[in-house]
Amino acid sequence: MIKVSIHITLKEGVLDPQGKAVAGSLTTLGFAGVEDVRVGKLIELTINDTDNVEARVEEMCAKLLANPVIENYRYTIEEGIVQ
Amino acid sequence: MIKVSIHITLKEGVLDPQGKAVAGSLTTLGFAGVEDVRVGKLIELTINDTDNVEARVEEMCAKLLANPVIENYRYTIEEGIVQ
Amino acid sequence: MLQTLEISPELIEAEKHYREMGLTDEEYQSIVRILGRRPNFTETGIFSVMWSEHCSYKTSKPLLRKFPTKGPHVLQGPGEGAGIVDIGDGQAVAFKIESHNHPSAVEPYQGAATGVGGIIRDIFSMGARPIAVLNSLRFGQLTTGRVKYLFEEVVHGIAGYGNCVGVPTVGGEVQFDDCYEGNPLVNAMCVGLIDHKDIQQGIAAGLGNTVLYVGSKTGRDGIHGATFASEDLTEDSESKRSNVQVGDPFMEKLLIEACLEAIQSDALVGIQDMGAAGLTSSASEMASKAGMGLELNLDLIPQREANMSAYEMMLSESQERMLLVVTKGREQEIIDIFEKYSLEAVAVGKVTADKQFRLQHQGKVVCDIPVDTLAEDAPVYHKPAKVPEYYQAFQAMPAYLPAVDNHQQVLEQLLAQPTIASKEYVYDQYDSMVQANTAVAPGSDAAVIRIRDYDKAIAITTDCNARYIYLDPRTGGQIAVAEAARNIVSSGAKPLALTDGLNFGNPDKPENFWQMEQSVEGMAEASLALNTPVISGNVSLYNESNGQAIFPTPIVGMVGLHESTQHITTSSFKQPGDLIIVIGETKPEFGGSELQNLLEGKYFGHAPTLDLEIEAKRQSQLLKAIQAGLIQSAHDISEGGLAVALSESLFNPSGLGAKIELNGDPTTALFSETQSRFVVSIKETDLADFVNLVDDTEVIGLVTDAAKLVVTVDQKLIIDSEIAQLEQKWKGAIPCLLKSKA
Amino acid sequence: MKFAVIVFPGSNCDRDMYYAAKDALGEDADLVWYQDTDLTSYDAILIPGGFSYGDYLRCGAIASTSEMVQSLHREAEKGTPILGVCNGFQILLEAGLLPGALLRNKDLKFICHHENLVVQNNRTIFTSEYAQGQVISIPIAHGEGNYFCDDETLNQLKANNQIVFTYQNNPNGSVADIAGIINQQGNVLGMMPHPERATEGILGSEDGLQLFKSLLANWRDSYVTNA
Ligand SMILES: Nc1ncnc2c1ncn2[C@@H]1O[C@H](COP(=O)(O)OP(=O)(O)O)[C@@H](O)[C@H]1O
Ligand SMILES: [Mg+2]
Repeated sequence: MIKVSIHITLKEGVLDPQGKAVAGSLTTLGFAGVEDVRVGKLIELTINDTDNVEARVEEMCAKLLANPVIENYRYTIEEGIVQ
Repeated sequence: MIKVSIHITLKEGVLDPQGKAVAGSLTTLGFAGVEDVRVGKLIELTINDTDNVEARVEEMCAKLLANPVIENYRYTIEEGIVQ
Repeated sequence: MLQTLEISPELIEAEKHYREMGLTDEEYQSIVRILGRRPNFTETGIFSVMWSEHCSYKTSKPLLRKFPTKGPHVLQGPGEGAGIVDIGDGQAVAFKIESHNHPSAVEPYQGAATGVGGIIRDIFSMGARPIAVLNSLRFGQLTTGRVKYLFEEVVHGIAGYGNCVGVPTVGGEVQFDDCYEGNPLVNAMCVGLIDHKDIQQGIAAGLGNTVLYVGSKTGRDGIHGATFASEDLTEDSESKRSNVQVGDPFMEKLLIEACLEAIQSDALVGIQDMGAAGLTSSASEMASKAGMGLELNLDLIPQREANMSAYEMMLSESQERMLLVVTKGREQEIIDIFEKYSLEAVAVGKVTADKQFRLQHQGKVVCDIPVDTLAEDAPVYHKPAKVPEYYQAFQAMPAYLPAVDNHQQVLEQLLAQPTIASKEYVYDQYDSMVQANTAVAPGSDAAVIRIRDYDKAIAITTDCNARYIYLDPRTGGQIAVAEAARNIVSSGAKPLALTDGLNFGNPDKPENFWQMEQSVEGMAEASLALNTPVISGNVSLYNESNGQAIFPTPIVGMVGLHESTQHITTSSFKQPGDLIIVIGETKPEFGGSELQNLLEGKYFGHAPTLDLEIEAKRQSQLLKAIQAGLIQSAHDISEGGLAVALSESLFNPSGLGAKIELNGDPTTALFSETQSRFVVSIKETDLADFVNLVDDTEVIGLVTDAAKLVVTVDQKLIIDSEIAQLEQKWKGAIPCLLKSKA
Repeated sequence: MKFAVIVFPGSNCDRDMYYAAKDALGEDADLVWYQDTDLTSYDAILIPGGFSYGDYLRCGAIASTSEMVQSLHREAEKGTPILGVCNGFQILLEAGLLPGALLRNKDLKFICHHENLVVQNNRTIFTSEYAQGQVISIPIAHGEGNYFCDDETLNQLKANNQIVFTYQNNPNGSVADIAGIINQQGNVLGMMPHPERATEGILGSEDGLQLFKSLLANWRDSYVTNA
C-alpha cells in the first residue's frame, strides 16, 4: 500500500480570489502580518499496485489532477505502509 | 518572512464525494490499483510578523481555516525565508 | 456519544440504556409487551427512531387530524412521500416541505444541502420530476459573527446542492428575529411534475419480490438523526457532531434520472427514499403499507466503512439512497438502468408474508419485529395545553399606536429592515432558471413555472409571519395560510393546496403546546375557507436553544394553477399613466408589525384581525379581474404596509415612479399591516370594468414617468423620494450588514 | 439541420438546449449520452451546462477525459460547429479545444441573473444574425465563470478576433470582460452565458435565439454551396 500526497497550487500570476478572501477574513479577525494567502488542493491517494508508482502519479497529475494552464503540482510518495 | 503550509483534510468517516468521483475517473482512465482518494485543501500563508507564529496559526485554523465539524488540519512552518 | 457497543438486552433494561436513544420507560415497556421479550440492542434502536417524534408524529398527530385534506383535485393526501394535486391534462404536481433545522444549526452548509437533497428525493420517489425548490429560512439578527456565518453557509449550502442537481430554486423567504439566534430554521420545499399514470407508491408488495438497495454506500453518518431532531438543542449538541451527513448532489442527479427511468418499467413494484431513520423507516414502512413482511440480509448492504454493526447500518442517515421493490426474476432490467448511470443497485432482501421485519447479519437474526408495530403502535400523546401568561397580557393591552414624525425617514428605515429588505443577496446565488421554465423568478410575489407544451403554469410560494402567530396563534395561523394564498392570487393563479412545515418549541411545555394547537386550528380554518387542503407537511418540534423556544413558525408552502400563461402577473408597475388602486380598507393595526419592531425593538399587543369570508371574496374577485385581463400588476400588502408594497412595485424594472394621494392618519395609511389588501395597477380605460368585478377598491394615484415616489396625505406632502435612493437602501441592507464588523 | 446535445453524467441544461434547438428553432435534435460517441451524423454539436461529474476536482475536468471528447476533437477538426455553454465551455477548455481556463468568480459566489453582453464579432457562424456591437440580454448561472488566460493568449485572441462576446458589466472578474470565445478555425464557440435560456418571451428574453438562427442560416448556406 502506497500513500501519495499531491499538492496542487495556482501558478504565480493567476489570480486567487479565494486566497484573497481568506487573507481579508484573517485580517478582519485581527491576525496581523498576513502578507499573502494562496489556496490550493491536497489530494491523497492510496494505491495498492506499487509498480512504477512515480511515473503513474506523474501521469495522473498531467492527465487529470492538475490543469497546466493555471496550476502547478508536486507530490510525495510514502512507500511501505502496511495495513 | 515565514511560510506556513496548512493541510486541511476531511475527518475519517466523513463522506468525500469529490474524492469518490476522482477515484472513479482515475480508474476509468486505466490507472489500476487506486484504492482511495481524499481531496483536501492546501493553504499557504506568508506571514511577516514572526512572533509566536505557531500559536497564531493554530488559532487561525481553529477559528477560520478549518471547519472542525468535518475537517482536521495540520501545518508546517518554514522559518527564515528571505525575499 | 451514544454507545454503539452491543449491550445485552438485560443491561439495556437494567441500566435503562434505551433512554439514551430517546425512549421513555413506558415506551420501553410497551416494546417488551409487543415482542413478548426484551428487545436486543439493534431492535431497541429501531424502535427508538421509528417512535421518535420525527418519524411517528406522536405529539402532533392529534393536531394534524384537524387539517382538511380532501378535495376533488387531491390525488394523494398526507401519508406518502409527498401530496399530489391534479392540474388537468392528465398531469399533476407533487409537493412537500421538510425541515432541517438542527443539522443546519450544527453544520450549516451540509445541513442545508442535505435538507434540499432529502426533499427532492421525496418528490422523485413519487415518480415526479422535480421542477422547483423553495426555501424558508429564519435566523437571529445579522449582527453577530455566528449568525452571519449560519446565514451565509445555509444559503451557500442550498445553492451548492440545488444548483448542481439542476432543479431551479425559485423562491422562499428569509426573516430575522432574536428568537432564532441559537436555533435557525431551514425548511425546504420541492415541487415535482408527474403524469397521473406514473404515480408511484412506497410499497413492498408481492410475496417473494426482491428488495433492491440503490445509490450511495452506507456509512456511519447521521446515526440517530431522527432522534437528534426530536430533542432540544443544547450545549451538548456540539458533541453530537458525528450526526453530520455530507451531501453528494452529483449522486442525487444520477439517482433522479435513473429512478425516473426505472418507474417507466413495470418490473418496479415500489420505491421509497431513505430519509430520516434511513433503511429502518423506508424498509419497514414499505412492508407495512403493503400488508407484508420484509427480510433483509445486512451483509449485502453496500458499506462505506469497515465493520459496521447492524445497529449502525439500520440507523445511518447516509444521503442519496433509495429502496426499491422489484418483481422477482426481473431484477436485471432495473439493475441495467442504474448501471447506465454508474449506480450500484444491489439485491438485499425479499418480501415475505409473515408481516415480520427480519434482519440477518453475519449469520444471525439480529432483528425480528412485527412490522406493523413500528408504524402503528407508536404511542400517541395528548399533551396538556395552557394559555401562556404573555398572551393574556397582550390581549388585555390597548391597541398599539405608534408615533411617527418623519414618514419618509421611517420608510427608508423600514426598507432596510433585513426582513423587508431585498433578498437578492440570497436568490442571486441560486440557479432560478435551469430547466428553462421559470416565467417569474424570485423577486415578485409567487414564483411561476410554466408547464411546457401546455398553455398553463403553476405558482408557488412559502409564507409565514411568525410574529403574528406569537401574538395570537389562532389568527396568526389563519393569516399564514391567507397570505400564501394572496401571493398565489397576485401572481394570477388559483390556489390549489398547501403543505405545512410546523416549526415549534418543546411540546412538553404546555404553553408551547397551546401555541401549536391554536395555530394549527387557525391554519385549518383558513385552509377550509380558501379551499386549499393540506396535502403534505412536516413537523419539527424542540426548536429551542438554552430553554428559549422560537416563535411558533408554521410555514405554509402553497401551489396554485394558472389556467393560461396569459394570466401570469407580477408585482411591478408597468406603464406610466396606469391607475394605482388599493383593494381593501386600512385600519390602524400595528401589533407585530415591522414598524413596531423598528420603534420598540419587540412585538406585543394584538395581531391584525382577519375575516376569512372577506379574504376569500377579495381573492376570488382579484383573480377574476386578472383572468379578464384587467390587471397590469398586483402585489399583496404585507410587512411594512402600503408604503413598502408601493416601493417594491417600483423597484427592479426601474425608471417608473408613483404619485399617491391618501387621506386620514398618515402612519396608518402608510405603515399599517391590515390584512386582506392588495396594491394593483390597471389601465385607466379599464377602471369601469375593474370596479364592476372587484369590491372595496380605492384609486390612490398614478404610475408616473419620473422615478420618484410622491405621497400626499390630506393634500400634505409626506413623502418625496427618488426611487434610486429607496432602492439602494432596500438592496444594500443585507450585504451591508454582512460586511460590517461583528 | 440536426443537432446533437451531449449528455454527460451531471449535465443539467441538456433538455433546455434540446428544446431550444427543437422547439424554439424548430430543427431536429437528439440527446446523446456521453458513451454514444459516434457524432458523424450531426450537423452541429451542443455541449450543455450543468455540473458534469458534480464539478468535482475542476469544472469540466473529469468529463474532458472521457472518450466523447476524442469524438469532439475529431468533429472539431472536420469543421462541425460545436457550441459549449457554461459547463460545456468549461469542458471545451479542459479538453484543450479552446485556450485558457475558468476560475472561481471574483466574489466566490454562484451568480444567476440576466447580463448584458456585447457582440464583439458578428462574423462567425454563431453570431451572423446579430449586429456587430449589439447588446443582448442573456442569463448567466455559474460559480466558476471567471475566464483567465495569459497575456500572450489574450493578445492572440484579440489579434484573431476570437473574442465573440464580452460582458457590459463584468460580473465575475473575467480577463478583458470575456464572456465567450471561438477557436481559430471559427467552428468551436465556448461561452458562460446561457443563450438556450433566452429563446422565448415567457422566459424574459429572446436574445439567445439569434445564435441558434445563425447556426441554421450558415448551415443552409454551406449546405446549398456544397450540394
Ligand atoms: N430564501 C429565499 N430563496 C429564494 N427566494 C427568496 C428567498 N427569500 C425571498 N425570496 C424571494 O424574494 C421575493 C420577496 O420575498 P418576500 O419579501 O418574502 O415576499 P412576500 O412578502 O411577497 O412573501 C419573493 O419572490 C421570494 O420568493
Ligand atoms: Mg407578496
